[in-house]
Amino acid sequence: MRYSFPELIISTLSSQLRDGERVFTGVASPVQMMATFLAKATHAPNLLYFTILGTVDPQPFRLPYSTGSPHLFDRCANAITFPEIFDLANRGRMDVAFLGGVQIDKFGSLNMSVIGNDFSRPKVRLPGGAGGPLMIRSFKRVISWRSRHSQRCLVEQLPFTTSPGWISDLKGQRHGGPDVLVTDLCVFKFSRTTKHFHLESIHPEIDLDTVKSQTGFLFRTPRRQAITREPSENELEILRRYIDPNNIRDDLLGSPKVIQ
Amino acid sequence: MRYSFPELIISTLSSQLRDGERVFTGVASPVQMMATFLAKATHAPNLLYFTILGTVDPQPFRLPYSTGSPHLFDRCANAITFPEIFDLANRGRMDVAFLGGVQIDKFGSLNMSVIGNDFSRPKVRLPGGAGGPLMIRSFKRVISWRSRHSQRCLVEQLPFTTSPGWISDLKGQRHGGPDVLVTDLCVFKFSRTTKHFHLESIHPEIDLDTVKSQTGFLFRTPRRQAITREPSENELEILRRYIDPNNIRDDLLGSPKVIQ
Amino acid sequence: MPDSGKETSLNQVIQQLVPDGSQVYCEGILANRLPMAAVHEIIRARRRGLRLVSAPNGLAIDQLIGAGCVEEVEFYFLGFMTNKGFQAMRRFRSAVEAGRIRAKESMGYAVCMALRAGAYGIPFIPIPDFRGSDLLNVRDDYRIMSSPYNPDEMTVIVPALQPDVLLLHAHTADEHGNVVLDEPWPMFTLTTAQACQRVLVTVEEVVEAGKLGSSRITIPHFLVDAVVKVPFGAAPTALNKRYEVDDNHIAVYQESAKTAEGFAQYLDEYIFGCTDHEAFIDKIGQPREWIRGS
Amino acid sequence: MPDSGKETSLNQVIQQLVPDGSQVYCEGILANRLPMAAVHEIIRARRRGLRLVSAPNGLAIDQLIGAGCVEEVEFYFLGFMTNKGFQAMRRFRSAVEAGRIRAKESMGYAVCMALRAGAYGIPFIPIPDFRGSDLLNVRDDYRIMSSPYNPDEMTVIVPALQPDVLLLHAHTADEHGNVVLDEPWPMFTLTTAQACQRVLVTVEEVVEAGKLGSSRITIPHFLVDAVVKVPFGAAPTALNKRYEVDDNHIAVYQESAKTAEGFAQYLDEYIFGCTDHEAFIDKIGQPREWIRGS
Repeated sequence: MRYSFPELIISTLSSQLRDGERVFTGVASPVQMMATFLAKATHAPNLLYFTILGTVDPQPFRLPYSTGSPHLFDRCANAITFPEIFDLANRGRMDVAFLGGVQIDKFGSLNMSVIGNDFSRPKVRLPGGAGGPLMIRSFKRVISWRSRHSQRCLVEQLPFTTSPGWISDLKGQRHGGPDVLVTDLCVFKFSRTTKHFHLESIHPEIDLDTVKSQTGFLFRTPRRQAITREPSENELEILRRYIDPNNIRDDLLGSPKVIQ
Repeated sequence: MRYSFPELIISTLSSQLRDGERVFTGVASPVQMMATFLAKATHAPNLLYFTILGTVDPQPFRLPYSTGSPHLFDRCANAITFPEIFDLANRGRMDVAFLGGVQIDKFGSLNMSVIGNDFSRPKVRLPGGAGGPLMIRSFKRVISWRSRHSQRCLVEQLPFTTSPGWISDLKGQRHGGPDVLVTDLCVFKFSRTTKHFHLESIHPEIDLDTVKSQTGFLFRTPRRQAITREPSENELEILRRYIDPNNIRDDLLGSPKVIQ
Repeated sequence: MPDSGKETSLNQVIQQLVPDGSQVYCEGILANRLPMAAVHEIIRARRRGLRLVSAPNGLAIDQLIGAGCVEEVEFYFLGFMTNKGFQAMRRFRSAVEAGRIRAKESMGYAVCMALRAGAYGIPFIPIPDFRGSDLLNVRDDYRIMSSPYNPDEMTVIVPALQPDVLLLHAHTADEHGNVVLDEPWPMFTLTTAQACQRVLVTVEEVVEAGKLGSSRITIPHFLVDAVVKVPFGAAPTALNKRYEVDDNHIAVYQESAKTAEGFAQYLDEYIFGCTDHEAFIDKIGQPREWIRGS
Repeated sequence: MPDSGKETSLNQVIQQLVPDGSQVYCEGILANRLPMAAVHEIIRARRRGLRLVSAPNGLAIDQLIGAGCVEEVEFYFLGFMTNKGFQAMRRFRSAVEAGRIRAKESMGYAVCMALRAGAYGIPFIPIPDFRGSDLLNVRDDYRIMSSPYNPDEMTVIVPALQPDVLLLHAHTADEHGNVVLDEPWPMFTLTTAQACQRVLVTVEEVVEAGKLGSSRITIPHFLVDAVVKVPFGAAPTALNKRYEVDDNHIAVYQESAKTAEGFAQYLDEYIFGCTDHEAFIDKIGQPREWIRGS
């Protein structure tokens, strides 16, 4: 079955979620929201979804562009407040956070703050790390999504660490960081034992050299290269018909390149 | 006009409250509740009344015996939670707390915990000081009411201080304690400058020697002894007709001795 | 926990969620919405070594102590008013005076703040200075610390409370376990539910999903471990808008509780003598319906 | 403040409650119920030296910064999504990159907990360890401290926030000043109202006392200093159940905000060029009515 690149990304993110997990999406995360809706509608019916507005298991009548849209209140199981999501995580009650970074380094640390050496007068002022610096370790798992995989984004070392990844130079500290990093080229997984990213799969029609040349850090590659699983017919049907009938996904994820 | 002893006590407590003040009554404080209702219905219409349930300005259809009765929700301006009353006081936003003590000493310290030397195995286990230890200093003013004025209750020094009064041996500490102590014999006021109670007024038909012999600490007396102000006709009418038509006050305050 | 598992028998739930030695937080205040059905069931299950954390809800605490279920109680006020006057908690008092239980007296705000800290998942919280109180001499877990931002501002540091289980009686739940406590401002009940590791709720009625109407949910389903329907589950205490306090039965209890023998008789007659709360209600009579007044 | 004084003109209220140099907390999140009418009035009043504390509500912050009202902003995320994609906050970015304002970056939970501490009247509050973040290197007011109860448990100590004034846009108020924010879980808004020293609320409508119906009051009257009726007071952002976000006008703003000159033109046309919010709404057109969907 034919599918588009946005459909592949949403399906890939969705497949990272497990049934029964409590999942949080933050600010400006509509792709992650669609992936969460897709997981809940397919393999993870008991997933519990928390948005940044505090709505739990929202079922909006129309899919909003914003994860902060008040339409996420339209129909929902119940609700809670923003700090209470952190509270839950602090008490070990939250599973998955989607956290993004404008830059990501080899330990999975995220930069959402500044580019440049002078924090008080940076070359580029980024939007800020929201709840990331704590969520990256208070949630059991973190999944990152990065469009535009490039050496500028995936770097050896960050100029500024907003949310620390799997660095291990602080004694007595809990660790945190992304377990999964999905980009527009591939899927990386982080090994908590080796403290390295390894390539889990490459998206269809992408080759390994492209991934290597676009990545600013070294990563391990398996002996036999896997291709990212394609969206199933059922996933595509649900995504197209029920979750995103107005095709917001193409607006959000750029050119709707069709993959055979 | 004839009035009863309970009416005198309620009127006396009421007269201590000022218009516009924010007043809190705690557990087991129905007399203080009636006094607060009376003040609001007479000289203090803009008084804001907070109960331990968190109801603000309740207007129960029938006067309950308990300051924790859910009938205080029946009609009220709005509500807040128990800890939020402390929060308000911490931020300097509460005026008057009524706080009681099974024993009270010359500095206005209150004992609601134990009688006897061994805290873990006391001679008498009292109910506990509720929020007193903090409220006694986080509220701007504290008013105490003690029935059965006696040397056992009003003592020179407490065996156990639950809520500290106007003691001053701790540096850098805010001070607190009752400004007013109303008993079934008299009204004491505490001077924050001299750090002593003085006799403000004696209730009608009580003499100074009785007060002295029943009080376990020394107090100052004025040159000309004042008599506690009698309830006004208006107060009696409002109390009898609107606040307490079923005469709960006599149940609570013992023998309804009539005073000429 | 699957939704369907949340509604079950009170006895089973107590067996599962309240093992011996549990730290139990008891909701309700004075003679208002105490979780009496759950308390009686704990007594019937002959639980031992419980550590109670209490709001000012003496009646529940007094019965659990009298029945020998308790080894420690953290409290700040135990007693209440009825139309018979002030009610002292006699089994509590007797057990403490005899040294049979540890009485950890605290201060109301300290307990509330410790629960807030527990709900937030932080290990401690500062509260304003209340030095001068001898409570600070008997609570060696409370520490004095100055503010890092102002050395002259002293605070009392209180450790977080995360009791093992919350006992709450509320009005309604839906079949998913969303709970509605029909009072105008029940938010602190949510905080206690967040602080406690398990949440056990008895309710007057359970409705279908989506049938809670316009009521705002007090505790969302994902915080609730068990819901059990127990009509009049707060009796002989009151429930807002549902039923009145039974001052007469409380007087019967208070008279019994004057002596260990009297209490034992009460226990035999009203708790062990009743198979469940329904039998208890049959015995004492249904509470008077709520009267909103004229 | 007497009840009758609570409803007055927005201009008067800004003059009284928001002097130059105030620390202002701005409610609203992303493009949802930002207090845009109050923000525009602050710009018209040419306030200077404001210190902003912000939720992730970039549009309000960006305009205040662009208009030169701001000397410092404490924030943790500024930007949002519309149907035109991610919206970066350009006047904010430009001002920080030029060193014109202090950008105190924080972490979402740290700000929330600082507000909780402010609401409780305690000077500081611990939050879980997030060492490893360089934010701790640029925030010298955040301190590392181990728990007094477990030396291995590290916490980050955050000072309380008690901003001078809260700006909030809500649905309804009654004539006493009780405020209803018609969202399913608005409790944190109450916490921020408690943390702030003054509370300024714009609302869609003001009703008589007793006419709030079954809505639960979000902020009780005794915490509210001023209520001003401003229909569409959140536009061009959305208000739950009332009106939709105006993505087109936001696109006009974002295009203008690319340059200082473009922003100055926007300011002249849409803010200084409108005497008040009613004129602004006349100019941009009423927001689309809320559509609950199929």
